[in-house]
Amino acid sequence: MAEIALQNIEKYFGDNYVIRKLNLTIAHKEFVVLLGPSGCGKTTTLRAIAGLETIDTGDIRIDGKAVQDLRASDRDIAFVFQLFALYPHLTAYDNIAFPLRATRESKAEVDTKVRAVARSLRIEHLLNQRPSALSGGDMQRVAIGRALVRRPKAMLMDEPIGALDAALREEMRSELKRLHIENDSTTVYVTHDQVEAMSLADRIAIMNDGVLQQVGTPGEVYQYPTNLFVAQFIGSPVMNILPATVRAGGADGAEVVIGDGDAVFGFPADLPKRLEAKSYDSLVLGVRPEGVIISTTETAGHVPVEAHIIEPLGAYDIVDLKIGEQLLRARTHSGMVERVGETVWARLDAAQTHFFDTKSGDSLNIRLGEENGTRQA
Amino acid sequence: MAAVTSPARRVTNRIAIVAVLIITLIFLAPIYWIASTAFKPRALATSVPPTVLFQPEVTPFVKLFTKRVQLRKPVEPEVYDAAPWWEKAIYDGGERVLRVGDSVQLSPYPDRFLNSLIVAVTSTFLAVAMGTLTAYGFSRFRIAGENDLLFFILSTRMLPPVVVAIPMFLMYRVVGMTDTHLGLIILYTAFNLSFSVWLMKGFMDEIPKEYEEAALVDGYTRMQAFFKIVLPEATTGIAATAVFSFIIAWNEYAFALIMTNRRAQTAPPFIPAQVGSGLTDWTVIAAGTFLFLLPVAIFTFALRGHLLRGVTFGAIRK
Amino acid sequence: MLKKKWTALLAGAAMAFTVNAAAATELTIFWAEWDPANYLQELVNEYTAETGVTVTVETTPWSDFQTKAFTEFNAKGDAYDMVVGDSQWLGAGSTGGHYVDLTDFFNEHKLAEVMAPATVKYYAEYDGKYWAIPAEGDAAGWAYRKDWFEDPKEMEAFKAKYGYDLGVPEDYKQLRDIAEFFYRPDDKKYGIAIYTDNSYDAMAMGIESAVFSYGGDLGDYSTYKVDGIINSPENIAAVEMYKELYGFTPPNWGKVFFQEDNQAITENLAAMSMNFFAFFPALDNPALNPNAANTGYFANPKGPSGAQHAALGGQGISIVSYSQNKEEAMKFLEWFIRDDVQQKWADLGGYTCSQAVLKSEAFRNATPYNEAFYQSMFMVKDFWAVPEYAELLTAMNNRLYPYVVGGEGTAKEALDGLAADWNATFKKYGRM
Amino acid sequence: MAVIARLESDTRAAARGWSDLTIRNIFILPTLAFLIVFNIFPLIYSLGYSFTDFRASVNDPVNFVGLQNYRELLNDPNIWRNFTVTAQYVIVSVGGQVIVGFGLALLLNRKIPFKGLITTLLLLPMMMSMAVVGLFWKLLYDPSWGIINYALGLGSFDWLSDPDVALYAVAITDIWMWAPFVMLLSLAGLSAVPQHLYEAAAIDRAGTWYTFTRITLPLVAPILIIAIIFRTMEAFKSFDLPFIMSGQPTTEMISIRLYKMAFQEWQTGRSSALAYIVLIVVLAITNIYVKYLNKVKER
Repeated sequence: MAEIALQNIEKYFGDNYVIRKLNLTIAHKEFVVLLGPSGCGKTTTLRAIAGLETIDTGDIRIDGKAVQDLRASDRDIAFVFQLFALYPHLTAYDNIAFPLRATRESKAEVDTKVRAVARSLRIEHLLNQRPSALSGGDMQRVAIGRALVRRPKAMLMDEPIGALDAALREEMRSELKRLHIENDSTTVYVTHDQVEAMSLADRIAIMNDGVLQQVGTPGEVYQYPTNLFVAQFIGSPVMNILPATVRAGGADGAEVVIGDGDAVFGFPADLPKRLEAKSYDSLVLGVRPEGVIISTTETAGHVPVEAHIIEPLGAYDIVDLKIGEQLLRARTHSGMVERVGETVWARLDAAQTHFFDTKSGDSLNIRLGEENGTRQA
Repeated sequence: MAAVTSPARRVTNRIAIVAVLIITLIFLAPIYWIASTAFKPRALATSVPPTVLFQPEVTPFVKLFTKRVQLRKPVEPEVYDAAPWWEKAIYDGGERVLRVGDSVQLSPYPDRFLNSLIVAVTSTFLAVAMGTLTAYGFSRFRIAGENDLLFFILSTRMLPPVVVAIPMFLMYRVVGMTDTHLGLIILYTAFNLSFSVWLMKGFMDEIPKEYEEAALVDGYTRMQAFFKIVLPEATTGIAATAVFSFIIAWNEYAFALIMTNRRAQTAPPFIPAQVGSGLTDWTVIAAGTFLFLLPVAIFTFALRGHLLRGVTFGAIRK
Repeated sequence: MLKKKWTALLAGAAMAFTVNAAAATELTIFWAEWDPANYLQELVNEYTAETGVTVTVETTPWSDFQTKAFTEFNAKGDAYDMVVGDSQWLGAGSTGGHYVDLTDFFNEHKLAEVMAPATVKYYAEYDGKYWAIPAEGDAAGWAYRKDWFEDPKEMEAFKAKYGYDLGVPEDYKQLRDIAEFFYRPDDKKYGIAIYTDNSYDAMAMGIESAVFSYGGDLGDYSTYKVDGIINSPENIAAVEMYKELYGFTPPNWGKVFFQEDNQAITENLAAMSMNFFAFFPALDNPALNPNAANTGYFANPKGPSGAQHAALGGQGISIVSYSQNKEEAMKFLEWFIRDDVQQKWADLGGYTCSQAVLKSEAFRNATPYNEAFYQSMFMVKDFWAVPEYAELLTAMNNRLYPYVVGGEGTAKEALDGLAADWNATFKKYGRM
Repeated sequence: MAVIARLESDTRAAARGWSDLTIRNIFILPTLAFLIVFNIFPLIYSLGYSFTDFRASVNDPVNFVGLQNYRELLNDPNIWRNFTVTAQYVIVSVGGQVIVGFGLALLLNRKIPFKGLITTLLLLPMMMSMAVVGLFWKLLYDPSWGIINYALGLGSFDWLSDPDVALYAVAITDIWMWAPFVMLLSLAGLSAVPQHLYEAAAIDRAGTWYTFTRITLPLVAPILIIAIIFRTMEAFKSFDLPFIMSGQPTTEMISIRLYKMAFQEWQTGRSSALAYIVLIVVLAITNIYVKYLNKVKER
C-alpha cells in the first residue's frame, strides 16, 4: 500500500487544458474521491495516475518515486473500469486469474488467491461463468476481484458503479466501503455522483475545467465550500444562490438585502465588520435549503414570503419561496406548508449562510456562530 | 488518449509505420509496372535491367486499337513521310496497319471492351435489383425454412465455375445461347444473385422496421413504403452490392472463356489472347490491361467507403 | 402473369443483343494468333474490295486455339463460317459433322494436282474425302546465329573440341554438339531453344521432328498398332536426344513455345532455335530482331540413319457446317484458290500450298528462310488425325513432359506408358 | 406495440394494395425460380449425364454406364494428384494470405498517416481480373527480364517453368491479390476489440506477447476464421491464375483438370461425374468449416 502524490500536473491539447496545475496527495490507505461534472478532467487525472494517459508536466509519485514515465504495467496499481473491461472470452475465474498468470505465478498460488478473492466478494458460485452470463453487479464484482487479487499498491476506480441501476448502485456502494475497510488499500475513485462521493470518501477532491477546486472531508466540502462551484455541485437540492447586499441596522444589528430589496433578513451585527476586512466587488449569498428556517405563523425576525411550489419528498418537503423574481428553496418537515400560495415566515440561519464574491466566485470565508438546534443535516 | 509507452514501444511503432509504407509500395509495384509498361517503347518492356524512367509514349494504345501486320521489307520513305504520327509509330515498330479500302481496320479490342460493359452492367443491374427485393422479403416477412433457403441461395455460389459450366454449356447449345450476351448475362446474374441477396439482407436487417411501419400508419401501401422509405435508406448497401457485383462480372474469366467466342466475348479472356504474333508484345498487353483496370480503379477510389463496408460486411454476415 | 412479363423482358433483352447475326455480307474465318493470320486478313481485304463482302480473320492464341474451335463446333455455333484448322482436326471435324464435305469442290478444281502432295494428304484428306483446302503450309525448322557460327575463334575452338568444322548441323549429333558447345550459362549464352510447352501440341511437335528424323513413327496410321512403334528403339533414342537438348536450353525453358523460341534469338540467348517457319518473319524484321541480319535458317537435320523429316505444321481452310453463310463461303474459297490469289498470298507472306508458286525461284528466294521451308515441305510427317487426337496428345504430354522437363523415369518407361495409353484409347473407340 | 402496429399495417396494406403475402411472393419467388432454373436444374441435368459415356463432340449414341465413371475417376491416381495439388495450393495460398494479411492488419492497427489512402490502395489488387493479373505476373516472374528477379537479385531463378516452384509462384500471386482481403477483415476484427481491454491488460501487467495471444488473438479469431473460410473456398475453386500462369502438372488443380476433361477432351459424361465429386468435396469442406465457426462463435 502506498501514498500517491500529484505535483503540479498539467495536461493540454493545444491551447486547451485538460488538467491544470494539479496538486494532490493521497495518503496511505486513504480513500479519495475525484468528483466533478463530466469533462472536468477527473478521469484523465485517474488514467494519468494509472499510466493509461500521458501528462505534459509535473510529477506523479507513488511512495515518493516519480512514475510518470513508467508504463501502466510497471506502476503496480489496479484499475477498475467503468464498463468493467472484463475479457469476454474468459470465465470469471480466468478473468480474476489473468493478472496473476500474466506475471507467471504458479498454478496453485493462482488458485488459492483467486478463490480467496472470490470468497470475499461472494462470487465463488460464478467462477465458471463467462461475463456475458453475469449480471451487471456480478460483472463489477469480478472486475474488482481482478483488481484486488494482485494486492496492488493502489486501487484506481473510474465510475465503477456508474453503469449499474440505482438499487444495485447503493448495494455496491456499501460493498465497496466494506472492501476498502477489509483491504486497507489506497484508493482513488472517480465519480460525478456527489452522493457516492460523500458516502465513500475519506476525502473528496472536487474538480472543474481541469482545475482542482477543493479538497476536504465530505463534511468540510459540504459545510465550507470554497467557491460557488463547489457550493452548487455538492448537496441536493442545490444551495440557494442569491445576489445580496449587507448593511448595518435592524433588530439583529445587521441586515442582508436580497436583490433590489425584495427581502431583508436580519443577521448578527459583526457581519458588516467582518466583510469590511475582505475585498470584493459585490456579494452573492449562498444558503442550503435546510438553512432557510420557516414558520407557518408570524414570528419575530422572520420575513413573510409566498410559497410558490411544494415538492413533497416523503421524509421532508422542499418549498420554493418567492422573493421578488427569485426563488428561495427551503427544506421543511413534510406537510408543514399545506398549499401553494400560502404566506409563510422565513429567516436565514446565519451559521449556514455563505458569502461569495460575485466576480471570482470565491468564498469570503465568513463563518458566523452556529445557532443551537437549527441544523437539520 | 495515449497511454504511457516505453521508448522501445515508440521505436517499434515507428518501425511499424515504415514497414506499412514499404509493404504498400511492394503491393503497388506490380500495378505500377502494368501502368508504366503500357506507355513504354516496346524494347524497354523487356529490357535488362528493367527500365523505370523512360519517355512515355502512346504507341501501345495505337497498336491496341488497330489491326497490324509485320513489315516484310522496309517501308518506302515517301510513304513513311506521308503517314500520320501514329502510323509512323507503327512503322517504327516494324509493322504496318491493315486497311480495308482506305479505312484503317480496328482491332477487336473496342468490341470486347463494349461486350464487357454490356454484360457487366446488365447482370449487375439484374442481380442487385432482384437481390434487393429478395433480401427485403427475407428480412421483413416470415418465410418457412428461411435459413435453409438462405443457405441454398448461398451454396449456389460455392461451386467452381467449371462445374456449373458443363451443364450450362450443354443447355445453351440446345437453345443456341452460347456466345450470346444474354447467355453470359444470365450466368453472371445467377452467379451474383446469391451474393447480392446475402449482402442486401444484412443491410435490410439494419433498417429499422419502424420506418416503414410509420409510413404504413400514415397511409402508404407497403409497395410505396418500400420504394419511398426503404430503398433510399438502403442506398449504401445497394451501392456496395452493385460495385461488388460489377467487379465480379467485369473480371470473370472461366465462364467467358468457355461460353463465348466472338460475338459476346468479354475482355478478360481476350486480353491474354493478344500476345502478339511471333514475339510477345508486352506493351500492347499492358495497354489493354491498363484500360481494362481503369474503370475498376476509378470505382475503387470513388466508392472506397462503400467498398470497405461491403467487403467486411458481406463476409461477416455469413 | 408475372412470369410472362419476365420472359417477355428476357426475350426483349435477347433480341437487343443478338440482332447482328443476320447480315449475310459478312464472313468470319477463325485461325490462331500469328503472322500468317495477319497476312490472310490483308489478303481477304482485297476480296472485300472486290465483292463488298466483309471478311474478318478472328484469332486466338495457339494455346487455346483448339479448345476454342471445338467448343464452338460442339456448341454447334455459327460464330465462324470458316476455320483454318490444324491437320489433326480433320478426323474430329469430319466425323463430328463440323466440316462441310469439299470433295466435289476439290475434284472440280483438280486441287489434288494444283496443291503440293504433302499438303493435300495432310491438310485436306480424311477417310478418302476432302474436308479442307490447303491454305498455309508449314513445318518445323531452325533458326541460328550466323555471327556466332562464323566467328573464327569459335570455329577454331569447335574444331579443336569436336574434330569437324562448325557449320549448319547435318544431323542430330552435330545439333547436339553445337548446342553443347555454345552452352555457357556463366556468359548467359545457351546452346539451343526447343519447344517444351505441354498445353497443346508444342512439345509434341518438337519431339515428333526428332522421332521422324530418327526413322521412327508414331504408329501405324492404318491399323492403329502403336506398341513396338511408338516405343521403338529409334524413338527411345530420339526422345533421349530431345531431353539431352533440353539440357542446353536457356534457364526457365520448361514451358515454352514459339514466342520464347524467337526471343532466344532476339535476346541473344541461344545459338539455335527451333520454330515453325511461319514464325520466322519476326526474326527477319530488324525492328523486332536486332540480329535479323545475322540470323540464318536450316531445315530439320537428319537422324543417325540418314532419314530426314520434319514435323508438319500448317493448316487447311474448312467451311464450318453450322455456318449461316455456307454459299458465300464457297464463293470465297473459289476466289482463294485462284492462281493470282495464291501468288498474292505468297507475296504477302503466306505459305501457299500451290505447287506452281512453291517451286518458283521467286518464292524460294523471297526470304532467307523460304528455301529451307521449300525443302522441308517435301519431308514432312504428321500426328494422328483421328477424332480422339486430343486425348492422344494429352497422353503424350502427360507421359513425355515429366521425362523431358522433369527428369522423371526413363525414355523407355515414358514411351512404354504412352504406347499403353494410346492402345487403351484406340481400344476404347473400337479401332482395334 | 410492434405487434399492434404490424397487425394494423397488414390490414391497411390488404385494403389498399397488394397483401403482404403477394408482395413477399413477388419479391422472393423470381429469385428462387431463377436460381433453380439456372443453378439447380443444370446440376440435375448433368447428374444424369454423369452415368453415361456421353461425348458432346461426336454424334455417337449415348450409353448408360452406371457408376463406371465414378469408379474409374476415384481409382485414377491422376485425379487424386489433382486433388493433392489443389490441397497444397489452398494451404500455401491461404496460409500466406493469413500471415501477410493478418500481419499487415497488426501493423496498420495503429495511428498511421494516410491510413485511409493506404487501405484503399491495398484494395486495388483484389479488384483486378485474375486472368489479366496472371498474365502480367508472367512478365514480372520472367527469369530474364522480370522485375522480381531483378529486384530480389535472384539472377535467372525459375519461377513458373520449374515444376517444383510453379505452385508457389502462382500462390504468391494469389497472396498478392487476396492478402489485402484478409487484412481488411482482420482490421475490422482488431478495431472491434475494445480499447479498454488492452488498458485492462496493461494494468494487469500483461506483456505484449501475452496480451496478443490471450486477448487479441482469441477475440479476432472468429472473423479471421470467416476470412479463412472465404479464401479456402475461393482457392479451392482456383482456375484463372494457375490456368493462365502455368501449365505445369504440379499446378494442375482440380478445376483445370475438369476444364480439360470437359472442354478439351470432350469426355462430357465423365467430366460431369468429376464435377459431382468436386461438388461433394466443396460441400463437405463448407460443412466442416461452418460447424467449426459455430463452435467458435458459441464461446
